[in-house]
Amino acid sequence: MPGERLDEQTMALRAAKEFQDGMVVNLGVGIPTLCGNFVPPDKEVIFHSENGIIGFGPIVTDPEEADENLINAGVQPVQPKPGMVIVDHAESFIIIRGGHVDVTVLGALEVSRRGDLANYTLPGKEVGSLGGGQDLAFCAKRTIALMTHTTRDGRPKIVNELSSPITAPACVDLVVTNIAVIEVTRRGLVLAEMAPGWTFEEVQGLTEPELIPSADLKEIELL
Amino acid sequence: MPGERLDEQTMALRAAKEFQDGMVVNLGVGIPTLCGNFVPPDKEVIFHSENGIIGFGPIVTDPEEADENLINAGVQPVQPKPGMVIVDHAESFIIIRGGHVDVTVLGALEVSRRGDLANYTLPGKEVGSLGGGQDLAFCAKRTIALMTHTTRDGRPKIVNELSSPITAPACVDLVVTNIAVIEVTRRGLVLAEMAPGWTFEEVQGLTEPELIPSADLKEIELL
Amino acid sequence: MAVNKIVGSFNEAVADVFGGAVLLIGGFGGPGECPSYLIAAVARKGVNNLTIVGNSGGWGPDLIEMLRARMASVLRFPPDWYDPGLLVDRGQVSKGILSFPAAPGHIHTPFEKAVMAGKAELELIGQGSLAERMRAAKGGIAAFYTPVGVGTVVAEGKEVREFEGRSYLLERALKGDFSLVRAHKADRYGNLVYRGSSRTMNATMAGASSVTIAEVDEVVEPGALDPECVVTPGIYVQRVVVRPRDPRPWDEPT
Amino acid sequence: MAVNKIVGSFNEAVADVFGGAVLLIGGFGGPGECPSYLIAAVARKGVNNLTIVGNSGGWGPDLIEMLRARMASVLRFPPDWYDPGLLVDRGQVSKGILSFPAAPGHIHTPFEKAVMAGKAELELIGQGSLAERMRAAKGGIAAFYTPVGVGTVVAEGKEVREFEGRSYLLERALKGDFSLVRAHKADRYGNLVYRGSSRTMNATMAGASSVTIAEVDEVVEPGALDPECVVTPGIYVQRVVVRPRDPRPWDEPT
Repeated sequence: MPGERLDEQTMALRAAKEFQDGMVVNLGVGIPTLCGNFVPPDKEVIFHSENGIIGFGPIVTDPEEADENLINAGVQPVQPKPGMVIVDHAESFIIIRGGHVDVTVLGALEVSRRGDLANYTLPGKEVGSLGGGQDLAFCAKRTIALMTHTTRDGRPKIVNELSSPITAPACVDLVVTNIAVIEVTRRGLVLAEMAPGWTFEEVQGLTEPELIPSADLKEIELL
Repeated sequence: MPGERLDEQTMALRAAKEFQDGMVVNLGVGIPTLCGNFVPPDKEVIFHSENGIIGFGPIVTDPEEADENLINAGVQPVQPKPGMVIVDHAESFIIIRGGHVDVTVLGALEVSRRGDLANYTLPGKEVGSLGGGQDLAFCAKRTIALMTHTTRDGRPKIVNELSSPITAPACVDLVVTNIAVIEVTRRGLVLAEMAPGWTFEEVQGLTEPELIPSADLKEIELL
Repeated sequence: MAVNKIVGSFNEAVADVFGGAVLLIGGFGGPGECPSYLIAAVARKGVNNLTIVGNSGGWGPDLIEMLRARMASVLRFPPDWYDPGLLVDRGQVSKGILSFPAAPGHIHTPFEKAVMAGKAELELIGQGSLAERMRAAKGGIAAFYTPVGVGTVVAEGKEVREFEGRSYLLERALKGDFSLVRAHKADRYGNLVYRGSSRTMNATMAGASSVTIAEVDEVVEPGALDPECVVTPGIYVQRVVVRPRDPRPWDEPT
Repeated sequence: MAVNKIVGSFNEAVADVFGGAVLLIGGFGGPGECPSYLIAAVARKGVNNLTIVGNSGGWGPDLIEMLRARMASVLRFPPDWYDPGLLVDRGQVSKGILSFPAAPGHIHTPFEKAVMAGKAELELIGQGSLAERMRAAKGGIAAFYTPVGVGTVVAEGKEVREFEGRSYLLERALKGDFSLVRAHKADRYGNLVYRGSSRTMNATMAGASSVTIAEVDEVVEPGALDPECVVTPGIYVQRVVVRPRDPRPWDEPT
């Protein structure tokens, strides 16, 4: 029996370990947003949101404190923070497309062995929404895909070739799932970390492309 | 004997008669700058300067009142004015190049019969300065060339073909000189107004291309 | 005469919006960013065959009511949030050039339904190229090369070209007939400031159409806006109209 | 650790400026717009073969002194106005990509003299394309089509293409190794505001180089700058250095 699968909070915590001091970080909607809660206390990170707010504070949970004109790209109200800046949409994407975002964490439907990303359609939906995710995937210095390892019916989401429409080719640098951390390298997909209780074979069994065990393969550090 | 030639102030006064209420106006360095003093009192004009100040007030003449950080593109200190706006250089030229400037008044070395403009070099100088004049000449809705009718040694500055390097082709709509007002039309150069005491033949004698007398040819209205 | 771009009513502000027009409509997706009353006035006018350009094609009144209830514990919606979905719902829209036409999850936006019913055409474009294409129109740039979208759905029918070993897509300027934008304060010159994150698409769209119309909370005297802090120079704005003090139903003349 | 982009000295701020570097240098031509002390520090460093990008190639110390006297009845010059002409005068510049290299009238700027002496190469470019080329570099745009310059000196060697019956020139992104900019206030994140018309080229250049260094009058606490009024987000700025309280000669270490 393999171990437990990580919950969303723990997945976000693991992804947030990638943030280095002073980095400009953009979090996609969904689970990636949760990464904002797990910035290591000894680090300061500048959050950028597609709609043009930069350096904002935590998400507001009390509607009494929410400002409809201070929301992130996921339409969540956020707190102002000293040093925050507001820019318009064009400038916000000059920042993204000029390579000024250090890390983006994006949700994913599928990631291929080359790091191709599919995330702008929903299965069964005719119309997709690119939003700003394609810009981030093409232009951020580093892209982390944060997703469950398999679909609800158990099929691998890390695949040889995408079956869903592609958002951006060869853009994913790191995949963080609810059972593994996988680096996309020129040699192929390197399994770097596994959730507690999982074996290489078990993770491989839920992953379509062949995984290369890292020389340093270890259990995901939680906290 | 022809009449007097107009002085610079009077030339500027005549050019400023072209400004309509609410127009966005950019004045080139030199004589064109003087147009700012002659906006008809019943009209409000928005002055735009290449360095990104918009809607500024009159030129400051007392160094006690001058602010080194409120200057126009000719490095003249100007007064602030309610409704003034500061933008950066890129935005300032989005305004120019997007056709949002209604009229520009530019100095000229030469204007051709097609309205080609030459004004970015100085005779005898190896290196020229385009500044923002080329952008204005290409993109303003209307370009007025404001210049003396002839060179210091009496040669026509309105010519069949430019002898100086071209700033912009077929951009000049109206030429205001110290003896005439000439419209650049598809039919050719139409002499619309002459300084007091001048005849059609006298103006034609100082102009290389053939002039067409306007059906409405009249004396330049001063004041 | 003093320059004065303030017009007296929303009906007057949109009087020349014509059937078949291309409308750039501000907002991103939140409840406080839309030019609600301008959209409502276009809905009342009933012009059809519109192309709408923006981030999303809107939620429309029904989904806004559903979201209002669902989001109540997080964010209160103003009662007068009318978005481009109103125009789509009423069958006035035949094309959308949009980044976020489809709702996340299993609800369908009015625009999704219109596409599925064959009533509207979608040109899908990412937010970055959408913004930059509108700015290009504002600034007389015919087209530009961006790496974003090469090898994906947005590249269909577009030129791809290499610069220094990387592939770029040629994206064309996108000019509207009318930009409908929401701002916070204006003066009679049309200078605009926004409030917080509502600046986003609104400021980008101002100036990118033949006519820009701004819906504002308040008109102030010239000089009341700090020249260093004005976001949209009045040069880009042709008309300004003030929102009603008290919320009004969308179908009531304003 | 808290983000802190403030560095202690001008010498430190330009320590990695290398021979052959492309420098985008802010200012337009007035006495209060130049990153004077950054320019002075590069002059003291003595690196050569620089490409300077900006509106003008500067007046240089001698012409500044002449203009100071001539303009005294109009505008007082600060004693510590050092402009790119200082670098040209000292033979550190081998190329200029400039809009206004030549002085009006019959004086010659240091850059004009360098061109005439065959010591420097000029790429003449109008202010609009100059600004837009730098912004393109800032935003990952490889190139864009502008109508400005078709059929003139700036079109030499550049592609011309028709869009909807009008001719356009392909202009390429212009990225610097270092942007040297002058701003008014900064916070430790590198957020910048400017003073009046000194914003011009400075704000356009911030972010358009691998490294942007801002020379500021004052550093303030985070939160002291209004988020709505920050012109340059700190994301674009790598280093901030504060101008000395009292004017210093250019050749004195700062």
